[in-house]
Amino acid sequence: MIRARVLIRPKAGILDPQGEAVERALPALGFTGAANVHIGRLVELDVEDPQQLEPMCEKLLANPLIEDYEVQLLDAGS
Amino acid sequence: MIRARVLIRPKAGILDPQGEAVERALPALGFTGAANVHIGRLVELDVEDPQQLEPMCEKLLANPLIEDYEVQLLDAGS
Amino acid sequence: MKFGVLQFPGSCDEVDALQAARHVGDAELIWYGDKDLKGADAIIVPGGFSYGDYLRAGAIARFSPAMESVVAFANGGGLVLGICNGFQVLCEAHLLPGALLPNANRRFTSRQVQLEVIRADSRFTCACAGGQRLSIPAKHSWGRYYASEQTLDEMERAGQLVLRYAPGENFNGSLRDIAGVCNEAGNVFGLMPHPEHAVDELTGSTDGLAIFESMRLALKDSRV
Amino acid sequence: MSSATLPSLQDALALGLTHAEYELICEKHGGPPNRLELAMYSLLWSEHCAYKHSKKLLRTLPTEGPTVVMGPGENAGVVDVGGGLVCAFKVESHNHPSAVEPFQGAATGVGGILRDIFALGARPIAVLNSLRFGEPSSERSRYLLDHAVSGIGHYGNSIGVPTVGGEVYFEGPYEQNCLVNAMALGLCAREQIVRSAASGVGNLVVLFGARTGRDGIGGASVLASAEFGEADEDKRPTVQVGDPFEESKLLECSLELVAAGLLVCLQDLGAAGLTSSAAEMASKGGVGLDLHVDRVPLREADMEPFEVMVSESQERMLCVVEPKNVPMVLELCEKWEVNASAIGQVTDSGRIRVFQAERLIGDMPVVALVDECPLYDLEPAKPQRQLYAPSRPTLERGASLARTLLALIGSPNLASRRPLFEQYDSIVQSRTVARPGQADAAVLKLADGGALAVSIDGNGRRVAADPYWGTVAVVLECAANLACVGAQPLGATNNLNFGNPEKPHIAWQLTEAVRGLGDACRALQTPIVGGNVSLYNEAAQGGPIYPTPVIGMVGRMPDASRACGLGFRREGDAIALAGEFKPSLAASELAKLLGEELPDGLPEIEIDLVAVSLLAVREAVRSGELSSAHDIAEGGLAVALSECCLAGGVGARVTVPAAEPLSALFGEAAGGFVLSGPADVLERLGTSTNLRVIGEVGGQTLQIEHSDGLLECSLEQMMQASGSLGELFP
Ligand SMILES: Nc1ncnc2c1ncn2[C@@H]1O[C@H](COP(=O)(O)OP(=O)(O)O)[C@@H](O)[C@H]1O
Ligand SMILES: [Mg+2]
Repeated sequence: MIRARVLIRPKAGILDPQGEAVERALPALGFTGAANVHIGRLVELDVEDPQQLEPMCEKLLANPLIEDYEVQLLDAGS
Repeated sequence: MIRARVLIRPKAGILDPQGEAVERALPALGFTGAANVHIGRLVELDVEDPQQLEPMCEKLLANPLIEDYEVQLLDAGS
Repeated sequence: MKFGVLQFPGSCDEVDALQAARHVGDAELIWYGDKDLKGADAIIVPGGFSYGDYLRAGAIARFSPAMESVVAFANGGGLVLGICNGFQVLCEAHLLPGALLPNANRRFTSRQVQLEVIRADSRFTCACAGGQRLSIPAKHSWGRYYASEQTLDEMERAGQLVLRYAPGENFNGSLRDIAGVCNEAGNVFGLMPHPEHAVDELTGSTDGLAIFESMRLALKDSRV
Repeated sequence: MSSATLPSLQDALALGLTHAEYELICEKHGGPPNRLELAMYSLLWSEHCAYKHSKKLLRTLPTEGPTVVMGPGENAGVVDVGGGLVCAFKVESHNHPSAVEPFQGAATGVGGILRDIFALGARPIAVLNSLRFGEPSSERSRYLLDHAVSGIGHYGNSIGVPTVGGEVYFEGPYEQNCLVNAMALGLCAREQIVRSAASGVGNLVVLFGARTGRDGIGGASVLASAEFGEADEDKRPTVQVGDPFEESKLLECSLELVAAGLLVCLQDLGAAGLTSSAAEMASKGGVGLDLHVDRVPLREADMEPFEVMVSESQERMLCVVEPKNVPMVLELCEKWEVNASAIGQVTDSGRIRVFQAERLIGDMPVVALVDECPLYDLEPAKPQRQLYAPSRPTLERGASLARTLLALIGSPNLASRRPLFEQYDSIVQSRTVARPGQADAAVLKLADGGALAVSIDGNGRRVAADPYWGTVAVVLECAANLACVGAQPLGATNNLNFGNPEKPHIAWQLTEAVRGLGDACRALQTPIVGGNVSLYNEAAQGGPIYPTPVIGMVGRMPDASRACGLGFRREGDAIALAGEFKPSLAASELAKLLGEELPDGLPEIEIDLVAVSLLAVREAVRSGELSSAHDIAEGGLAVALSECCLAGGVGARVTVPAAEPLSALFGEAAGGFVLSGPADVLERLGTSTNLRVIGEVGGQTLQIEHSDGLLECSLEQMMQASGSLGELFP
């Protein structure tokens, strides 16, 4: 088994209200100078066959119309 | 500005209903052999002071009671 | 005529859709695990939270056996109506263009909204007058309709933009105030507001009946 | 029996038992219990499960009446609604989990109360909630509110049960102890009700639903064996996370199992998990149970037996099944993708016996677990001085009446609740005739053309001023809400949220409140069929919460289409002030804005007279001749009038001749109504209750002529003021 990580982000240019809300909230908590905040999804899983990750993302984990994804292979699974 | 990434995951032992639902769905789509699926959140942002990331996670980005977080510093910001 | 209403684990509004459809015809539930559409003349993919809306609304439900049959049914010209979560499922299944994103107001929002009928000649709105206003409730957290500008232009030209939110009513941030769209062939239609919850004056309004009635009329015409 | 050494008295104390209780347990158990057994005793002998400080009081409540099918003692109360249908309903608190993690705490509160309803075989048709937080000026209170509301919405919306009503108040004494109470009601055919008593020696015990994890193990974790060590992060007791998707499958699956007649009994797993479900099931049926912890599907492999037995993992149910039906039960569970496993058997031993890998690791008499916890007498004493500090003033004394009205309309306790209830699906299931904000009670239509009406109410500040009359007023308000839509009460449920009952002044609040609850319900002939008690809501700093009895009431009306809304509807309609209304500023919302001390006592209420006006209003609404009906509550007559204007989008002109305009306009009391309709209809109604026509619907302003002049506010001004809660949901 191989541990894998998939980072899924909203595509550039698509409004990201969650990211904007976080960006707006930060200064009030005393955190200044944060910018370009974006919020996405993190999927981590063990797979037998890392080749399956790409089609898995295309078909299920991400929606390529609105999201970009990036697959990272970590060490051998837990 | 430094680009940073925060990976936020359900704490070990805390129920992760999303991960469970995805794990259950995968075999029906022809993806066998996936296990330990967990779903979390991905926050990416530019910060001036990377020291602020930790308290930012504690106060706003993550819910430390039920989530773990991991801060990664990427290259200089976009 | 007979409607088939899909039922997924986590569907919420399937019985409401069933009852609403029965105002204009027969209707029966179809279990997501069954491929048999039970001879339905039209399919409704109902609202709710199929698979808990986990991952992305509609993402998992799209792969069910019943949905496979619905895709074939739609490709053969069958009438398919997707309401709210059903709309999301139809987009995920690529039966409709575009996608639904989290509301711009970031919250689940439940509100009676005013809709404008852009196309009164579609198979889902032919019982309406052009420009007519419909008062129908909306309730969702993933209702922001998105497609690329180019796709939207094409859809507009092809007459696929069927319903829009009246000025001031678009709380979810849908591009071009889009509330409901159909596919190019005009036989698949999805909308975020819930016409099945607008079929009785006592519980709010009867404006939603027009959608079901339109489907009945469209089917009747196609049979002549 | 257990390899580890036996736990000590110290362990028992750490688990919340007293020295005497521990000794009693040893006596009843026949020797000191082992770790697993002590964990189970400590939970079943806790206040939460044993009601040791409240049971004697609860026995004084009226629980019987012609409508009652099932009173307190089962998972929920059940009343007959006619036509072969019954309604199951209950309110329950999830205060502490919500203070720790408001989103999950509130979400699992909803999930828990829903399970109590479908454990009876009833389909949940609505949920309501009652919330209390500190002042919204506090960041923590805003956080709790925002997340609790999201959590309630998340669970109810996802599971397809409409959230049709509720209430929320902000008061300093809740700053450290917020209250999150959830109420649910369900419908079922009378003969379908399932009970929770286990029976039939040799029948199997089946656990179904989510897998068991270390959720909510809480205090019991002191029993974790030494090798885990305190530093071991992963073994810490964890927050309960709700999964409404799992529960929606569990709900459909449970109802199908019941409809197929496959279950001997059914019970949800709530507080104290498997321990309390199994023990209560056995106790009610007078049987024993053998349970095998190693057959419980786990989320984490390395759980200790006591953890399995006390885990509060959500979305689980326990049932008893005849052996021949087990395959069908498992098959149905599989259809719904719900885990199920037979984990034990019904025995005639009268004992709960716990096995691990066929080895007996715990063995307790059911009676000792469930029935032998001592019940305590309270030692009430009225406090010598006021327990609660006055609120900080937010309105200056002598402000104009118009300014006062706008300040009240915009105050957190009275402002429009739209920003909250818009986050709830209130219409799924297609029964909702009156949505939140449209009428005083939620109205849910039934197949016969009639409807159920439901309301939930509480007013901690007034109960703090006078536990007896304050509680009476809450019950009357709940009934008034039902009357305004034309419904007659069928039954009530209650949640007693109080501080530490071992303190005499809290004991006094509790005793007086329960006396008021009983008296008011008796006068209205409304039996109490269930409820919940939440004690020890007290912070080291900040003291006890306001004593907060929350009442939920369900009523019946013959014709859903005649339910009145609260909003004025027609220009030219006459407006009447009806009922036995004797307003007073004592402990009122205005007194709070002015920063006044809480008074010692409230004016007495003539309950029987109020009952007469409730009846008159209800009958008038049922006649279908009124345009609107609204009871006068917080903020008094002027605020009620403004609410009628805002809900209807139309103004009004009224005259209120009274010597003291302040108390006539803003004073509060039980029993007052603002009605609108044709003048002759209102005048006729005046023969059956106290009634005065005070003005007319029309225009775009609210004008109140009083003895000192004219109060005038535009709809626009009032709308803006009432929108103040929007800011709390950024
Ligand atoms: N304040 C109360 N008034 C009337 N009945 C109550 C009250 N509090 C608890 N009860 C009854 O006591 C029984 C046990 O309550 P509880 O432990 O909350 O049940 P459950 O474990 O099913 O949630 C229930 O039947 C409940 O209705
Ligand atoms: Mg219960």
